[in-house]
Amino acid sequence: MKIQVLFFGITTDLTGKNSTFFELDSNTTVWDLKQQLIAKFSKLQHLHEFAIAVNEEYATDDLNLIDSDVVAIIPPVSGG
Amino acid sequence: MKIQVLFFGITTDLTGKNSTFFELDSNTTVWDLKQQLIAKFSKLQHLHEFAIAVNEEYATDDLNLIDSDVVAIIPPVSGG
Amino acid sequence: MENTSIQITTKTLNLQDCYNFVQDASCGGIALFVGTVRNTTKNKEVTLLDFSGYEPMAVKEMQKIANQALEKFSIHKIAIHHAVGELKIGDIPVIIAVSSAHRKAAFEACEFAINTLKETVPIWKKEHFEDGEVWVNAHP
Amino acid sequence: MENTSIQITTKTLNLQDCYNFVQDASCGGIALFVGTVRNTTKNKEVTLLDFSGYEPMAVKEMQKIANQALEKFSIHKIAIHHAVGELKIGDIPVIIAVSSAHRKAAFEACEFAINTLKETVPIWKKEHFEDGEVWVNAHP
Repeated sequence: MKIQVLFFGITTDLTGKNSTFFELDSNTTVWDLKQQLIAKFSKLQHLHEFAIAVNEEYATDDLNLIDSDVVAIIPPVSGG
Repeated sequence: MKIQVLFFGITTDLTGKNSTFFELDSNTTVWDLKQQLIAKFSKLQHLHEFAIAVNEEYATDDLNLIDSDVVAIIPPVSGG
Repeated sequence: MENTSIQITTKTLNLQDCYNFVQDASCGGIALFVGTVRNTTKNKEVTLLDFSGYEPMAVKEMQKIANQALEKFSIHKIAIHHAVGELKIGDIPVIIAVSSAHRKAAFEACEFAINTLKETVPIWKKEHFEDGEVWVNAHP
Repeated sequence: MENTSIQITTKTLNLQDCYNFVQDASCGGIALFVGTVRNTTKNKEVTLLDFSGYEPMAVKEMQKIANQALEKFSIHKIAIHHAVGELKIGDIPVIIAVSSAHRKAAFEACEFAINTLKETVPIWKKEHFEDGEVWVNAHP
């Protein structure tokens, strides 16, 4: 299955991208994806934490991803 | 000695006055004046409490009044 | 004091004026409170309010509140403006604006100022209804 | 919802617009918070800030905050407006306005909204200095 990954804030600088597509096995969880992202974009390790949103809602690590999901990497927010 | 007394809020309605002059004995305290005011304007008894300001500052009952003081009757405030 | 703006006025109060007074490049947050005239009190319909004050003393008491707020909280500037005269539903009897480097102090000082104003500043309001009028808080 | 006004915009935020949205004849008090760009952070001089957001999700999260505020506190209306793009010192990244019959709820809801916004809404700011720039809160 194929998902889109969006980068925001510092993660656009760390990865050099605003978005990318990932081919994933079925049964991939949010936690699995985080490991794959860090493996592919090693500078993401420098970020001590980031959250994941799936289809514009914050997601927990155990969520199973499905085809066509839009996944956003959410570094610590600083609005306001 | 002679002092001026100013009335505000409901006390203008209860006394029918905005201000008046009082002749007082020396050594009259704020507490003494309150009793004289209630004796002269009996409707002030209907007000369960009022404060006194002397020369634009809140005064305690034990303050001694002096000649030419300007005393204000301050019913419960309701600004804001 | 240059860090405080105190006004009692028969003119319409202006939110932007209060904001402009407190705004400063050193500040990250501004908290404001605007009192407005409600259309009901204790389920009776209010037609208008009449505010009167012991003005020289009221200005002194408002200045004290502003000075205390500057002492108690880490704030930069504070404006306290109060209207007197007849106000209609939706009109503004009071505006308080507070600026500070960090927002918590601004909120605390703003709430302190309006709470204290309602306890100490010699201003009175008379509520007018279809069938009469009453001095608020006086319980005669 | 008709009791909430949520905006993310590249335009200059307007205090009076937020006030006008929440103002109502049933309300006795309006609490407002205005975030402003400070000239320093950790003793370094800021030249400008650049705000960017994941806008559709940010709007959803701001709407959630407004809905939660209406549920948790006895308030009437709430506006949450956030600017994105380049802001200079003194410019306004965020305005929150809350109206209620009684002031305590308005203060509580206003402070709840700005505190929650700073924790959950996917908006990021990059601070620019004379000698570089940094993503705030990211600690890379």
